[in-house]
Amino acid sequence: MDVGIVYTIISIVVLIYLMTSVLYIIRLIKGPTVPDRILALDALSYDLSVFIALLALLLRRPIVASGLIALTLWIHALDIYVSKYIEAREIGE
Amino acid sequence: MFLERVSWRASKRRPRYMSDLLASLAFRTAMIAFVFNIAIALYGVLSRPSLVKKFLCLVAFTDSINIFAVFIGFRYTPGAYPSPPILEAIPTSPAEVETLINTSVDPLPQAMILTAIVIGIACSIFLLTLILMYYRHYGTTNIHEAEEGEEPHAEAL
Amino acid sequence: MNRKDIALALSLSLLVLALSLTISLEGLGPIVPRELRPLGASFVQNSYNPWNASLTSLSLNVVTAIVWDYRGLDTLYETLVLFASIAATLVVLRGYSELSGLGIKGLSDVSKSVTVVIAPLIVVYGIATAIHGHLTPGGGFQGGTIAVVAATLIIAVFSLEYLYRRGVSTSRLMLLRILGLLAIILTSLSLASIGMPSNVNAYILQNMAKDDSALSMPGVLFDTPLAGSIFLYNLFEFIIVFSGLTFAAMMLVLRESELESIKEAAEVYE
Amino acid sequence: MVVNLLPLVLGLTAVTVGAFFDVVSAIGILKLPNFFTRVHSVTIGAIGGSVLPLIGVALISIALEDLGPQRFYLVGTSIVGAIFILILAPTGAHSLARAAYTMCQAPRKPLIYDALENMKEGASCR
Amino acid sequence: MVFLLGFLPIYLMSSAVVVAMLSFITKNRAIYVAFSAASSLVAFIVSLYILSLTIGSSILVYRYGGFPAPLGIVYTVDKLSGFLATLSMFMLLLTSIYSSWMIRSRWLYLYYLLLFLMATGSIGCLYTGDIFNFFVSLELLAISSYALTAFYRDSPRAIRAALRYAISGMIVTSLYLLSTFIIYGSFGTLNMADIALKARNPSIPVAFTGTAFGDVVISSKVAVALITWVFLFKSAIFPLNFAWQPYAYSEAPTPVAAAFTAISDTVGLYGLIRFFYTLFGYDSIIGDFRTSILQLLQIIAISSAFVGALLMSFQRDVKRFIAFSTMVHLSFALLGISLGNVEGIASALLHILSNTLGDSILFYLAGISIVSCGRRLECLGTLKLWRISIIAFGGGVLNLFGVLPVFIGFWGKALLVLSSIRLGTVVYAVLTLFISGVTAIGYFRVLHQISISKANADQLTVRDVTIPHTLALTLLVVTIVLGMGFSLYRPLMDFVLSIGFEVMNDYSIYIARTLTGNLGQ
Repeated sequence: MDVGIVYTIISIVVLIYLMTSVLYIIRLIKGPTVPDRILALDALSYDLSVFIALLALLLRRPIVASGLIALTLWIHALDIYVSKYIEAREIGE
Repeated sequence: MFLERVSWRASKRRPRYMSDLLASLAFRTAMIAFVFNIAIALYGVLSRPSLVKKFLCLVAFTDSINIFAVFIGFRYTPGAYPSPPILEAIPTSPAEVETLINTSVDPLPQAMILTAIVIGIACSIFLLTLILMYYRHYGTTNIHEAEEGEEPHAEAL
Repeated sequence: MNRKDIALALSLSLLVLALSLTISLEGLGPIVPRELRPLGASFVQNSYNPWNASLTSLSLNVVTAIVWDYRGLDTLYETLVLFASIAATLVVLRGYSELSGLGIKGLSDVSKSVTVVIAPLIVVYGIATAIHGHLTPGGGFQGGTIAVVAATLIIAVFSLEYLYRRGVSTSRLMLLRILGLLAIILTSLSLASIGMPSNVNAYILQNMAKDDSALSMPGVLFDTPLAGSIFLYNLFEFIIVFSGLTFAAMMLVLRESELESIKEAAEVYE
Repeated sequence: MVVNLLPLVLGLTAVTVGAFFDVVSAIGILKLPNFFTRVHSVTIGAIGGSVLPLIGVALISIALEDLGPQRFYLVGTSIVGAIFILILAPTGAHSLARAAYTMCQAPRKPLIYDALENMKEGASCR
Repeated sequence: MVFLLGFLPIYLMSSAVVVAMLSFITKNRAIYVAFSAASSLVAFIVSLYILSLTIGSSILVYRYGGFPAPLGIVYTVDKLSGFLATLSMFMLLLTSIYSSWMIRSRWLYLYYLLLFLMATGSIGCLYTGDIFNFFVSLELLAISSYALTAFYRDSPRAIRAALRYAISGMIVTSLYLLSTFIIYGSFGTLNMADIALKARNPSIPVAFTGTAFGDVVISSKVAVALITWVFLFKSAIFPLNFAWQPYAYSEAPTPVAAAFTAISDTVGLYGLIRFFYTLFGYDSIIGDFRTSILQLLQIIAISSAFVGALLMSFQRDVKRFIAFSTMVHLSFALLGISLGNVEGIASALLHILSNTLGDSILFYLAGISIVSCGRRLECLGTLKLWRISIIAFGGGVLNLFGVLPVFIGFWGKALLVLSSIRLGTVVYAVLTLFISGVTAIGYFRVLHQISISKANADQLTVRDVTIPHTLALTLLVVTIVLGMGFSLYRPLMDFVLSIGFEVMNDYSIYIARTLTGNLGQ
């Protein structure tokens, strides 16, 4: 298989991911409640982490992918903090 | 005067290509966004009465300055993608280091914003504590409301 | 629209104008530069360059080499700024008490069991990021901030109570933090203090041997570049950032009843 | 080259299928009526649209030899990332859903059996 | 012994760490006091020694990590920075002694910890030869000042003052960071000497940094304009001082308020001198722009001094009174800097010196009345219980007023007048004398207030006032000795004038020493 085809497919997929992130952003802005927004942000950042990995492939710079895990972790922390705040009103309890 | 200055730089420049123009367009867009981001964030800090909003705008302000530094360090390498300033493997000859210089972006702004980010975090922690304490004292984080509640001459004493 | 807003808008638009002029008149170089600035190029060139031994720091990652070797003093000060902000937090909230026995509320069982699984993984990943800082992207600060996620997750999903029961208290974190800072300062002084009695020239924050001083940190361990003191600095910085940010997180989420006692500790206002 | 063909094809398939899932999830989050149904679509997006492509990226980068020795870094990072997302995304969605239940803003209309009914705040807000 | 130059900031930060370590072992006040006093005494001696070295071999360079100048960070010390650093360390010593008397808090170690960190930042700012390192040190200085302002956190006003100071300070330091990035973008370097060289001639190639990268003229203009605001904020000049100075001075603990002048505000003036004379001097590519900024600064300085002098006369709070007095003096120092000749810079230094000494006398004695009565001006009557207090307080006020040639304060004003006459602008001399006349209202109002208010010995909560009296008397003797010395002993005046001369003219030595390593090592 030609390597060129691989990069073509990956670039198309990257474009798809960019376009779906626009949809997520619409929900992020529109979202009527706080959990809605956080959910959209969540989906957006998981989208973004795949985007980073694909970009690392596409740019032929594997080291670009190092931001991926940190992003995932902090977004999860955001989830937990928001839900903790809504449920318990005090984080430390 | 402007024309003079532009032509002074133009003598150093190579002929432009389509991709060059595209890169320049993208770069300009990002720079415009950055400059307006700084202005909006600064406006937020100076005019919002709520301390929490002030704090958020302050964080946005420092972060947009950091992003500005990333742009300063950026470079456009036609034909290849700019690479992070990291050697792939232990170089066996000086020529391998030279190849990195041809594609790498500027490492110094990245190192500087690393320092600036830590300082920003440190300041944020302290500001948050102060805002918490302010809330404990005044019962609100709105500076206008808090100042209304005070007796007028408390300041002068 | 009062007078203050107009003045603000005017000055901000002046700022925008000045910055845009600087950028568009190529004050920062060509709009899309093709060359590196010479200083950046010399950093890239010297970062891992055994053929120019007097300027190298034997680190594959140029950013880490700049952060901890070429501009090490900046990073030392930056660490101190973080220390100062922790001390400032203590100043503002001094007199708090850590009350265990206020009860555990926490989140659901699903979150709890997931956190138990994931927290050690996160810490391990953070440590890996920190000690590989001179080879791959990362470094002490990045590793520390990744590892702090574990602590913040535990605080939210379980409670502060859980941390207290595991022996993690703010005073212990502070002690850890101070020890890390002390270790960094001692590392920065180590070569100079070795060279001083024997009258050998050595510099503060020195890593590799220079033209005028033969002392050097260990550069290579089992054919892997160790980058001398950069490895140590990254390790200690990991400890500092992890303990410092965990400390800050714990201070910021103290329960209301724990903060009650700072009112009782009121002092004479002078 | 033949040895590399299998992971390459598998990886590309995974990435493409992942893109499909992502589009589905994005349409879902935009069009579905209330919060709890959106949670469902986001978890599809997280597992199908993130974990699968990340594994795909790992497979592709094993196969592509022109990436140099650093490609194993990409393999490791994307697999670890996939594992993290696999564990964390459902947990996050779960705790958000619980929080939204406590907030009482999303309608619980089609609910047949409410297991959280005896939660203190949750019960009172119908 | 250039090693000491690089060692001093490391020493100060390790003192801070040791203070923090001690807090885990013991809570005994005496140990902290003894340790801090001894430690700051050593720091003072070291900085004095460095100052004496600069007199001998003019400019000292220490290379951290052994890297040559534009590649690594160097500390470059000339007479100016050596002098100001000595002043700063002297105030650190006095503050750590006085705090042992004044601060009754159980958390004395936090106080000393932040004090040492503040001194570290100050030393870093004054000694460094690198603009980004200057930013980092400035930030350390700033954050410890915010924290010390909030030390009495039980008072809502202290928290508010600290918040004001912190938010405005963060904006300002971020602007400094922005201008640092702009300078790096166009000059391609961060080293002060390198920038100074390229600001004179952008096409000179330097080792490691080559020639300037972008259009140097426009970016230096923007960067200098931003940096000027930053330093005006830091040195509490009129339009910007209301963001923090009166609040911070009146809410911070008294010893810290006394130390702010020498340790914190000085850094702003030092930065102005460094940027407008060494980096972008009169013969740099932005010479015209610099001249117009300096003219603007003259107007700002005069108006700031006038506003400060007026506001000083209305204050009822003794700490705010001293804050505005500081503002007047720093404005005069700014005027001296912006006049742009040797006498002007010398007068700026003398203003900083006399203001530091005079302020400290006033603050230290006012501390007695604040502890025993309160912060109102009427409370100063408490000082009448001791004759020494009255003498020292009067001496301090007269020094700040600065008409008697026995005090050091006189010579600052004299040099300022001389400088403006040299420049041909007699109007500044007249305005200086007029504003000094206006300040007389404020100063003599305070003295009058002391004489009419009653001393109530029963209210007195403190009996032992040895430490403030000793310190105030020492400071008074220092001011008088210096003042007499300036009139009788010519080399003192020559030394101060030589600092001005060096700043004005010897930038080429600064550049050469920094970029080629230390010749005197």
